[in-house]
Amino acid sequence: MYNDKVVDHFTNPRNVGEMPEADIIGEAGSFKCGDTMKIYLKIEQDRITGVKFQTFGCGAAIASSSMLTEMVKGKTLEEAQRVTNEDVALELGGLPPLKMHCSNLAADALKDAIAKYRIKQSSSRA
Amino acid sequence: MYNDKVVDHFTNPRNVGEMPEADIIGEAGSFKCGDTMKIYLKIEQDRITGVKFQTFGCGAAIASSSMLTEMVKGKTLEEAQRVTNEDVALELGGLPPLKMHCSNLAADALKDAIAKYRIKQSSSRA
Amino acid sequence: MQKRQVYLDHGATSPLRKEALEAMLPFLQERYGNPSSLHSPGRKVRTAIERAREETALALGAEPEEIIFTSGGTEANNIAIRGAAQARRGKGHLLTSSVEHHAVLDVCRELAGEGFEVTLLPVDRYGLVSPETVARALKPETFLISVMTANNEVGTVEPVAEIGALARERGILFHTDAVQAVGQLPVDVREMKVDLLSLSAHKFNGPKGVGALYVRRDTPLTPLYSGGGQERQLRPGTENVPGIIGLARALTLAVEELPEKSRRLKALRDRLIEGLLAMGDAVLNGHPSSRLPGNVNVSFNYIEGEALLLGLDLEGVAASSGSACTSGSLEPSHVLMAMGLGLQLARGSLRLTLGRGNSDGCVDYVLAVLAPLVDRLRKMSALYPGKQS
Amino acid sequence: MQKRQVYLDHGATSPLRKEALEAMLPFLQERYGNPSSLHSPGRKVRTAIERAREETALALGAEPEEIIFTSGGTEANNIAIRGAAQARRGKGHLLTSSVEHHAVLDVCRELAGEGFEVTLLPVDRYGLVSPETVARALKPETFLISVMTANNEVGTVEPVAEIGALARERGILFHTDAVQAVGQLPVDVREMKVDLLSLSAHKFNGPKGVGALYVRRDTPLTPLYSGGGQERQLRPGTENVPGIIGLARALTLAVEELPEKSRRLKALRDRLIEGLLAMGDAVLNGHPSSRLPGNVNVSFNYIEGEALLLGLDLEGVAASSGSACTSGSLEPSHVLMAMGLGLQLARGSLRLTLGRGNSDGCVDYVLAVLAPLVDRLRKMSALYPGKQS
Ligand SMILES: Cc1ncc(COP(=O)(O)O)c(C=O)c1O
Ligand SMILES: Cc1ncc(COP(=O)(O)O)c(C=O)c1O
Repeated sequence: MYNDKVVDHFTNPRNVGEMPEADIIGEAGSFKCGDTMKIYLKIEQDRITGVKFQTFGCGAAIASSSMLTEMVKGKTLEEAQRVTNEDVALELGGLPPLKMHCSNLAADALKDAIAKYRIKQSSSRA
Repeated sequence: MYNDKVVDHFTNPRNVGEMPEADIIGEAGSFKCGDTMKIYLKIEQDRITGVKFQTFGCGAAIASSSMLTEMVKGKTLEEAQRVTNEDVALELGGLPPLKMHCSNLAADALKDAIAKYRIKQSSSRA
Repeated sequence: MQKRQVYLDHGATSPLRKEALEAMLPFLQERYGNPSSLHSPGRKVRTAIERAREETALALGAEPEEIIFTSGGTEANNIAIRGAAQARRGKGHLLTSSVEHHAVLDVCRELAGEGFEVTLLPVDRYGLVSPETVARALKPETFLISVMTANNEVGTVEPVAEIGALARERGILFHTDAVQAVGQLPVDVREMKVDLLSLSAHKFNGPKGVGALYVRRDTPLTPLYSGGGQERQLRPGTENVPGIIGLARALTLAVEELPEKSRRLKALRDRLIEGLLAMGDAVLNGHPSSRLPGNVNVSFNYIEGEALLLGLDLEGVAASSGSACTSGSLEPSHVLMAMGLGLQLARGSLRLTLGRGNSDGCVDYVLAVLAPLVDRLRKMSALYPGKQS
Repeated sequence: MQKRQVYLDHGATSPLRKEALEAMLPFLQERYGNPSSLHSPGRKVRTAIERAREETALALGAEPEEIIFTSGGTEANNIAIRGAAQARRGKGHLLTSSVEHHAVLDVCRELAGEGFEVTLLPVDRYGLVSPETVARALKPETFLISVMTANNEVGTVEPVAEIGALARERGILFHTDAVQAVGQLPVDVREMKVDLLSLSAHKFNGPKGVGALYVRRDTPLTPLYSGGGQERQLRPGTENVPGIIGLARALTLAVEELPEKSRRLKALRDRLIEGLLAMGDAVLNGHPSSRLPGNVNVSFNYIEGEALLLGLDLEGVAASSGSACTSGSLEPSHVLMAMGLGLQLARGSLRLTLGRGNSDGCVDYVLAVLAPLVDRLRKMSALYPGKQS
């Protein structure tokens, strides 16, 4: 079902856990299937310097979460925002067609975090 | 499908063949399935002293023909006439249900022969 | 701890037992005649099939003429329900439970689309259909009740004999999908008062691709397929000869061994349930006592079932889940939802189904690998509030 | 002459070949997972099934997604014809030949009863359906043509590619029952321009109880059974895994060996036909050249077929007949009657179908035992006018 890379990210997910010192926390949930993800970002000068996640979801959701955190670490917010769920799936070496929707979760949570961060920034600047 | 006795009467039918010296020839045919039998009787003082048959038909038809000829040999016409297709089937140790109709042929041909013989007798007496 | 291969998915399918394979082998080799052929190689095979039919009937308390062999449980259910519906002149009302297998539920749904009235009976939190609910749902035009003998997901054993009695009293046909029950529970068609009963060989250590339908004498049933006259025209086509022979052998042995097997599985089951619930924040799904001897179904809060399943698979344990993600659909198990489980618990269900090959060692192993897995998945769960203390 | 066992009924069923059994055995033993299960024992079986699907597709010139596995030829025919009819909104017109197998003819007859218009195409004395007759029978509301690739009784090979071309041109679905053809003739779904093609494994030395239906991409087809989503929902139910593996293996080998086998069988066939006709008062049924390599069908005047069959059986020869009495019905073969044979000749037909295991010795043996049998049965026949000289 899942390739070795997906299984590896499921079994040994990178950047898993809470991050009390996070600058912002993004969330995403699939209303339909109930998957839920939290992403914690540490941001310095518009660059992601720290990232952690927590996910309730299937193997594909967990592996996608893990892979996304790896992909965006060190990226600017601009760059990170351009990461799509297809990119994540591709980087994982592919997901079963029926599981592609599970990879939305991670990209959505990240976008949520960045959006919240921008609002927070603009309100603190204002 | 057929028991050993049926198979024996099919493989080594008794009294098979024509009988040029027959006193009477009976015939029966199944209009529906096309089976046909001829029975040749030699009759002395209302008693069957000789019998032969020819049959076009399946294994059950052939075996029934053979068995019937054995059963009626030496019988009076009165007695012979009472032989039914069930008697023949019974004497053969049974026939498959779907094949019971095939045993009609022999009893019918015999009845035809006896009827013809009686007509011939009464007309020659008259 | 050494990695093992532990198969705990007997509810999905079970290994073909040696005795059944041995009985099948001659029919996969020299005894290849077509049972419809008149010649002796054919007739010998016909005899073997009719003997298998007698064995099957005997194991169920039926008469041989009441057994028709099918290509599995799905086909048996389709022939039973659609066949009974089509044998009616005009439409009518049928009722079934909301926890049936798709092979029953979907047929009923399609019949509804074709103009039949269909009542989906609710179940209680254990998945039980109550005979009173059945009785209340009946209408003058009810012609068929279909309630499964035991549920495939949560193992709940339904009160089929009571439902059968009330159907029989009223002259309503009663079908039961006994695919999960046969080989795990005593199944007697007379005691259950059923008119139609489905079974599938691969669930009781028989071969895949063969099943049977019990059709009580004089039950009106319209065949769904046309062709040769095989299986009293209810299931035409050249018979799956080795399959039928294997089914009968496996069934006969399963019934013989039932009391002993049932006792053994129940002990394993109860120990497994206890161990799972001890992990905390877990609930047992299905009835605590009116339950298949081999069925364990537990929901772990904060964890998604497919993730559990995958984690177990990596440790060599074969299991199953009512998680939506295991089926590729978005909805989790209709059975768990019908029982009133919340979405999250329904998604966190894990089904472990025990069978012939399982031992105490299997239970120990699963519990040992599952505990850290649950812990790990909980810790990474976005929903986990942290260890309650 | 020593008594032998000679199987000459490969048209009814054929022995499972060793290679197919060997391919099946792991799936009858350790590889028992359910292909729908997510765990690795299940996934491994899924992979094997999908490989079998690819092999099957390759052997027919199809794509893997175009193959669905069934429980045999009868089911494939039913799904194809009834499925296509039910996928239509409203009724319409379909046509089929008068020499089809019952699994096609009876479905069409039932559809006729349900309001579809059905044309039964006549055949010539050889059992051939002419493309012109098909063309003439078409109507604006014709949606389906079903004509078999080769006839099971008389072996006549129909001009399916021509019929396919004319159907394709007009956008009419074309189904062919290729149950007898696959493994004896080259079968390529693209060349034949078919939308639906049925086959059954036990006719080409595969296992009984498994078949396949080729469904051309985008062919509208309503499933007849509901349940799990297996086989693209067209044939739900746990797969007959060993059967599918055996089918693919047997098919692949049959296609590989086809040219050589065909040449060999044709030589045996022609020698057998010659020997039979030499017995006098006998006619060949079916087309003299457009004929299955393994099919011999001869009618002996003045003799009933079942009697021949029984006589041969007692000598160890397994054969078949179009006689009414072999089927327990009163009517002889609808195929022979449609070809215009008289009742008597139709009842005197003998079918000998050659296959892998047959050799020159078999032909010699049959001819040797048949000559005295024919002689004996003729002599006792009430219809025999005596030896013509
Ligand atoms: C309760 C129940 N009914 C029907 C079926 C279908 O049986 P099969 O897959 O053999 O067609 C199953 C098994 O999948 C089942 O558990
Ligand atoms: C032409 C033809 N179609 C269909 C069938 C039915 O196949 P099966 O018996 O495998 O269902 C047969 C064989 O009996 C056949 O010869």
